[in-house]
Amino acid sequence: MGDLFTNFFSGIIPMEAYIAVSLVMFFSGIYGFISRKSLLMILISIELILNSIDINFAVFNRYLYPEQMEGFFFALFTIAISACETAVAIAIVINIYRNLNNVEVDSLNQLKE
Amino acid sequence: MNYISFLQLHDELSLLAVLVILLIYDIFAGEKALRYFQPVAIILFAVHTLLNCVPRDPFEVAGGMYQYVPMLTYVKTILNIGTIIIFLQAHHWLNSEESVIRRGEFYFLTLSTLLGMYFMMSAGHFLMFFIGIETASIPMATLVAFNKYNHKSAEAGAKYILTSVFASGISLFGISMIYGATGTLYFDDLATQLTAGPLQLMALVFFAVGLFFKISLVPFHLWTPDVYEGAPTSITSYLSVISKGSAVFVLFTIFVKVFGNMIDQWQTILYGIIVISITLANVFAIRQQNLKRFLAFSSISQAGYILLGVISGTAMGMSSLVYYILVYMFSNLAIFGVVSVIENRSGKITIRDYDGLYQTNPKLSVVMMLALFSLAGIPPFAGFFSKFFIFSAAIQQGFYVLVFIALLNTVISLYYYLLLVKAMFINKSDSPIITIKSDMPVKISLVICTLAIVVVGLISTIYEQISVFGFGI
Amino acid sequence: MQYTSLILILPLLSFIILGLVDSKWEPKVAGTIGTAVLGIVTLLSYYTAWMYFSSADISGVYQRIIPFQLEWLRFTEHLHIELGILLDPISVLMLVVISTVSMMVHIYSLGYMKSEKGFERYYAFLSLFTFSMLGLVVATNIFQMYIFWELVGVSSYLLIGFYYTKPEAVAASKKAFIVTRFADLFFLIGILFLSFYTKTFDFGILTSGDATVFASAAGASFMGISLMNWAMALIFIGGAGKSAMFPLHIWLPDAMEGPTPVSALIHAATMVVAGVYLVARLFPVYDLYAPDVLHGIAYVGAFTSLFAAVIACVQTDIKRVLAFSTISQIGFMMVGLGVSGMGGHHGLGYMASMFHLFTHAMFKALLFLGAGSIIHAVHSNEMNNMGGLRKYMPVTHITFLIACLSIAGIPPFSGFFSKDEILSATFEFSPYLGATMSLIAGLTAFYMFRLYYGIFWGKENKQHHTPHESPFSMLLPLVFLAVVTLFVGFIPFGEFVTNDGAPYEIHLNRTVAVISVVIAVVSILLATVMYRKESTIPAKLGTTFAGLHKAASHRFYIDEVYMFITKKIIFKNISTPIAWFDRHVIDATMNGFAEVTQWTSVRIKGFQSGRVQQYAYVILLGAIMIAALVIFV
Amino acid sequence: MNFLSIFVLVPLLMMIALFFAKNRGQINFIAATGATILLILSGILTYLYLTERAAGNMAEMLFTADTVWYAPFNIHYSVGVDGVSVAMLALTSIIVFTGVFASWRIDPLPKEFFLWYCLLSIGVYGFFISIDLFTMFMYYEIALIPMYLLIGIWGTGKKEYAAMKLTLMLMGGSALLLGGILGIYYFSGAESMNILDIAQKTIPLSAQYYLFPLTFMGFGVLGALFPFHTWSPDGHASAPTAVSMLHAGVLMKLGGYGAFRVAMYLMPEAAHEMAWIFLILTGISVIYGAFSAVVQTDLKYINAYSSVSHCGLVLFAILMMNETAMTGAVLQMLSHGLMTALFFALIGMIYGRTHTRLITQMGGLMKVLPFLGVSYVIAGLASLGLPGLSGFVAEMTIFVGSFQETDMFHRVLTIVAASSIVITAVYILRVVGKILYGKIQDPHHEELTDATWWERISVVTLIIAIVALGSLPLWISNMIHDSLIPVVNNLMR
Amino acid sequence: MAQQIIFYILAVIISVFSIMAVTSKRLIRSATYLLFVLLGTAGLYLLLGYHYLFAVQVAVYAGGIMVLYIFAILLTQKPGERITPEPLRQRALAIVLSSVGIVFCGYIIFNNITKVYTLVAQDELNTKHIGMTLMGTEKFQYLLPFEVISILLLACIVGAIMIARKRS
Repeated sequence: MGDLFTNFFSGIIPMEAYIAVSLVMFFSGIYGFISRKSLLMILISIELILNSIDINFAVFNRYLYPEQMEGFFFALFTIAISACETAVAIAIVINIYRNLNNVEVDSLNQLKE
Repeated sequence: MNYISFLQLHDELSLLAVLVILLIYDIFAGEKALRYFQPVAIILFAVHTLLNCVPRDPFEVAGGMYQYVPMLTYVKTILNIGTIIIFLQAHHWLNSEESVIRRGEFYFLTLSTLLGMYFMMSAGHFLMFFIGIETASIPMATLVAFNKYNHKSAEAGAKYILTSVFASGISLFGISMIYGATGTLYFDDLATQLTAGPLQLMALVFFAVGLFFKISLVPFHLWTPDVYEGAPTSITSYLSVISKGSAVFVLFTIFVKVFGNMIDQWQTILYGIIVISITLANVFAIRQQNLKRFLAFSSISQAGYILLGVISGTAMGMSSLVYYILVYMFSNLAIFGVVSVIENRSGKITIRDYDGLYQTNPKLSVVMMLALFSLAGIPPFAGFFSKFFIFSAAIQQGFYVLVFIALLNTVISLYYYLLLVKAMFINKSDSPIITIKSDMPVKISLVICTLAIVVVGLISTIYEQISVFGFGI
Repeated sequence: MQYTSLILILPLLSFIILGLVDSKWEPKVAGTIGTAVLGIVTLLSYYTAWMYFSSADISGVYQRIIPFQLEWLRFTEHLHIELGILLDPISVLMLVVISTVSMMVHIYSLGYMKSEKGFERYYAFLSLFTFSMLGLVVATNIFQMYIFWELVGVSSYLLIGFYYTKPEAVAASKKAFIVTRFADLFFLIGILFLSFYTKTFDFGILTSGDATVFASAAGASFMGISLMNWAMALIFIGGAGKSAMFPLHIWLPDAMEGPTPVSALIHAATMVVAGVYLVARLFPVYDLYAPDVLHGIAYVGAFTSLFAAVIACVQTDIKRVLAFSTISQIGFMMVGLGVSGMGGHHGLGYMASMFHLFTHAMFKALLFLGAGSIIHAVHSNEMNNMGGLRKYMPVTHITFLIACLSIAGIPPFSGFFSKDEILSATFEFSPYLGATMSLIAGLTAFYMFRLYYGIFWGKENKQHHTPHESPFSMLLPLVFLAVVTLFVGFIPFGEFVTNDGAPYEIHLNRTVAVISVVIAVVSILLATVMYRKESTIPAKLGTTFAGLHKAASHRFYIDEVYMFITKKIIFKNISTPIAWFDRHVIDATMNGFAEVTQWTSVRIKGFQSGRVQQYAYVILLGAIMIAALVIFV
Repeated sequence: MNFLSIFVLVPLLMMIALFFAKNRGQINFIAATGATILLILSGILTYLYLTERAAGNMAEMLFTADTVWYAPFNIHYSVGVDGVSVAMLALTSIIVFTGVFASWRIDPLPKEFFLWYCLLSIGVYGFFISIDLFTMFMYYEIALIPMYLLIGIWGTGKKEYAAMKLTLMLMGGSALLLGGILGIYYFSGAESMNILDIAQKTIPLSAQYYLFPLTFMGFGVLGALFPFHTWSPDGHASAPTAVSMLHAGVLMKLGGYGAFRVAMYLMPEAAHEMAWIFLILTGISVIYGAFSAVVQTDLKYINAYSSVSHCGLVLFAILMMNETAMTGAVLQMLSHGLMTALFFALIGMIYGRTHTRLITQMGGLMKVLPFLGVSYVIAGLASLGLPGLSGFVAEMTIFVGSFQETDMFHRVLTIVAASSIVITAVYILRVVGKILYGKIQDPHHEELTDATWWERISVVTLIIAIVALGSLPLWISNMIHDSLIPVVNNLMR
Repeated sequence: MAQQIIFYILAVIISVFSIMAVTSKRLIRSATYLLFVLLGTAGLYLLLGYHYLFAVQVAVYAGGIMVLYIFAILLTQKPGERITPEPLRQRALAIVLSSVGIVFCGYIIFNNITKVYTLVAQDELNTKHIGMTLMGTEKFQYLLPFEVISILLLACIVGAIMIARKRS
């Protein structure tokens, strides 16, 4: 924790703080994914998960390895990928809605055991 | 800016060409011309396969982001052949009233995922890898939900996309940590940077989840039976063979090439995963009644065997693994071919429905039996050889106990494979499945598979060819 | 003397031909072939005996001759089985005995078995038996002997079970085979012991008296007892099984279920003396390396003899009486061997025993054939159904009487001479044993005459129909054997057969002879009083000694003990539990693996719940756990 | 084309021919012709082998051929025979031949039956001619799997259960075996999987401690080693006649042969160290099987348990590790193969007539079925070791050989094993007494007809073989004995 | 100092709204909270000096994806409908897993991440440089992924349309 304080007072926002925020976001996403009933809520949770990782990439790039822009571009591409994934997922959810007339995850219960 | 260098990507470019031609054909061709869509698609793809079946010298493109090794040509050719077989088997189903309007999409999406796998396998950078794996899995979800008016298919699609995205989220988290720990995402650079510190180990595990998920290893396998059951049979076979095969190959290359320094750790991880995968899947498979679920568990257990090649981490392991994928592909596709024919014509899918199949459909049952024996590893069928080689590879690295456990599990797997054989050959049924006259494409596909099952093991050339490039990673 | 191999080959060929032909020929043809073949064999045997005794003595000692030998099977460098023919005094003697009796039985059977179904089979079996028995006696080595020993056992089994539709016959044949087989096991182990240390099976080497052969065996011991004692005792058990020594005698009385001529052949004259022959064959080894065992043999013989004689006194089935009498007489022979020493006068017991074997074979065969003749006439084995037959069956009566006198030891019948020699040898060994044996001789006379009177005297008309004398083919052997019995005692037996090959001159021990004759006569008189006419004495005696009588007529419950051991212990308490164990423990364990797997499969199906969120949960949890394991462990 | 490979080729050609066969006549013709060719071939092989040996060819294996198959794994297709293999090949040919005639009227699906039957024979022949561990194992498994369908489809009684149990247990055994074989290959450091090459190397003792039990048990399962024998009673009881014959007659010999050829030959040190464990197990097998047979009431069960006992004797003798006992073991394999095949053939024929195998429901069959009855007696006598028939020669060689081991442990075990001959007599005579002798139990049995010509061919061939082996054993015993010398020398090192 | 204050405000906003987004009873509210989180993230990028990333974040995420969500929500939910609350057990399990996860990952990361860094004041990234990097074929240039992701996008569009299209 010592570093954290030194950095705090030296005027630099500590990198750990960013990571902490991203972790909170990531695990909120996990929580949402696991606990919520609505498929759309689950998708929202996924957005949180992916978004938090983008932060990681950007922060690491900026703080640790500023010579190249690997993290930056990774984050950039991840945003694009999450857009694709959202599009497909929402299409599928809508399809589920058409089939089942609701978007509860509990109604995905035909296939089991 | 050396754009010319991209022209070296023969495989991908020609597949892309096929894709684009098919897309244009599908969009612009008239009703009449569309009747030839399927043959054209299959022939085009076959041409693509033939054009790209000769290995070249290794090269790199885009500063090492894309790396070609000769082994890739074999793996891609294997996947191509598998895909052709699946196309042949899907022919009849795609002509059904419900699917016919979407057959263009079927080919387009299948080939896109295949392209994604190509990139994933040739990746030399985590970004390429990640894009590849996503290209291979996101459109796959739409394929799983292809029979979109079918409740089960829709449900399977939803389950697939949700779990898949969740797994890739975790995997991505792992990649970000790798980046945080090492500062690079190029495979070649990473290999020297990794030191097996705790963060790196965590990163490794989280990253690997994505691949384990695709290979469907326990405990990342739970989606498999549900999705296999719900998806259209041709897609199920695609998932179980092509998608899995490519993922295993990538797992091997990345583990050996990138995480070579952490070999002790990932061998430990794989050790445990192999044991529980094989055992748990076998135990689950025993009581499955639905054939597709049954095959799902069988494929999980097979995946465990395949990983024996990975865990060895040697050239021999590599070639055994590719050989295993080849053999597994033929065997599994033969079974899925029969299952899909029967499902499409009679709608029957449980093992009990197969009682007395030999009475009405002797040829289909014989094909199925040979394939099952091959999966169970009974000589002289190819599966025996592939199992033997992969065990050899693992034993050579000293995994005696592991191989022993795997061997004991072959007995359980033999049990459930024999249950199916028993249903077809021994059990009697009051209402057996009607005699089915399968159409030409299916026949061709089954003949190819059967021949391969019988011949591949006996002819050593195939394995030797593969092993020439054993360690071309 | 190559021709001697024909003695073995001919009966074998006869067996094969008759066996393969089965019932395709007229029964008569089969009988004729069998008898003719045996005639040739008999002639050959006589000729061999003649040639041997006339030419084989070099400087007064009879040599071994091995006219024919081939290797049959090789175990190790030293141990190999040869099949060959060994001629020495006792084997030649046995050749004569066997071929004679067998010849008689063949002829007799032509009449006796005429109407039986399976006539060819009968002759085939007879040929097989003759072949095996001849093979046994001419064996050059102990393993060849064992081979034929087993063959004898099987042919005996087949012959006893000849009436295979009769349950008693089947049971008796089974019993005979299993009991002798059990004994043979010991024989085999004995052979293994002996041959391992001596590195040979060959009788010539074993009995040569060469101490180097036994050098390694002499020092060895097993469970604290010297190895030679072990080996020789085990071998004797084998002999005891075939020769029906107590307690392995139980099969013999039951074996009487077979056709009567078979009893005469196998269970009176030939096979049952195989044990005696075995001991005689290995006598030098016993004498030199296992004298304790040899003495043990004497006591076993004596006890058996007494035991059987007592039982014989109360049996009512005539064949059983004869059977127990046989056991008793073989006991005599064993005693003779057991008390004997080596060479000269010491070898008296040996010589006597062989002599008794010879005479006994003749008169016992005569007795059995006579009994067969009676049964043929009366259609019953029971003494109660007989009586007064002397008028209807004069020839049978006379011959039977001669045989009885012979076995009772009345001079000048042959039995007297041989038994007397045994008694004198025994007295020399131990007076107490001698006295016991004399007593047994008295008992013998008693029960034989009880039998004789019961059959030929007493009340008539017990029969349902009039008895008649047997046909010529049956009478001829009776007469022949009676003549032999009359005169054979005068053969100077010691000139031919002794254990060192050197001739020995027999001279009667007057005291012993007188005593034994007196005892015999007294016993006969006693029997005459009790059984010649209807009398109440036996019944009274029976009630006086009720316990003994009952025990004796139940053959001292030995059979019950066996039944207990086999049925209760082996069948119920060993086999059944083992079979149960196999099905319910071993097999169940194997099935258990399968069931546990199945059970697990059902139990864990909830893991595959179909709920996406649980899947995700497991994925993440799995990842964290794996990571934690690799990092922290 | 190597001469030996023809043994595999002939059944393969038979399969192809059968594939095109149209009716039962053609099927039977093909099967009979093929089987006869095989029989003649093995006769020729035996002759050639003996002449070659007589000419002074002292090579360990004759008629060898070696083709590289999978170079990366050093897998060769190598074949070769020594006296033991020649004997086993002859046995196989006899039993395949007789099995064909015993299933002359197999029903239903005769074509499929013979196809599987041929596959089974391919496996067996291949196993005996192979001297490469891999091909050996491959053929071994080829021989196992057809059993499942042969029993499952054409069997009787609890056939599905029995077939499954048999297959799984044998496959379990072969799983152990595969582990053992791989270990042997890698630990020996040999350049090929050829047995002769590996025998030149020494496997580290620490590895042998694991590999020997694996290999021995692997083969032991097929050789009905206690406590892995339980597939045998159920399996044999349910199998169709020819399959029981082939299985008990030949397939179980694969266990003994393999144990001797692989386990003992390649791992002599561990064999010395660990033999006592397996000696106890095999000793138990011998006695236990015999006692279990005493109380059984199903003919096939009796014979199956008897096989447990007799095959136990094979492994028992192998473990004694001297030439004589091992010769005995091979003789016992031959002898047991022939007589148990004869038994199963006869039981099948009797069952085909009476429709029961329970000895309590039969009796007096000798009267109506004299040919089968006499043959049964002969088989029984062979089984209980009557001199002149094969059993005696084998058992005596085993006992004499085993007795060459001088310590108390081996002595006592030998004596215990030897006592099985008495128990054998008990159960054999019990069966003979119950079913053949006595009165006819079931009035329907009065009308039974005796053996047909094809059944007679089958039975007579077996009886001739049994008698031939039993009465003229010297040449075959010497042939085997000479071939065992390298193995025993290896054991002595 | 101003940066720090902005950062902490953003951090609090992001954390609180992340949690609220996954716990809210109403879908539409969740979506709104998600929007706040996304915008907050965009703010972080700005703070890091990644203006281009900020723009993409706002445009693609907040602009594009959120619209999709809103449409989907409106399509599948009746207005004002509350979600029935999840069973407590499920939530508890989720909380346990998330906390274990966050503790574990946090522990590993904070103890092992490189602590030595100097945040050099950086000019705004040159857009031309970004463009060149994106279009280059050398090492650390990203033309190939850029091309490949176009295939992914195309495939996703085709797939999504195929699934979402109504029966004609």
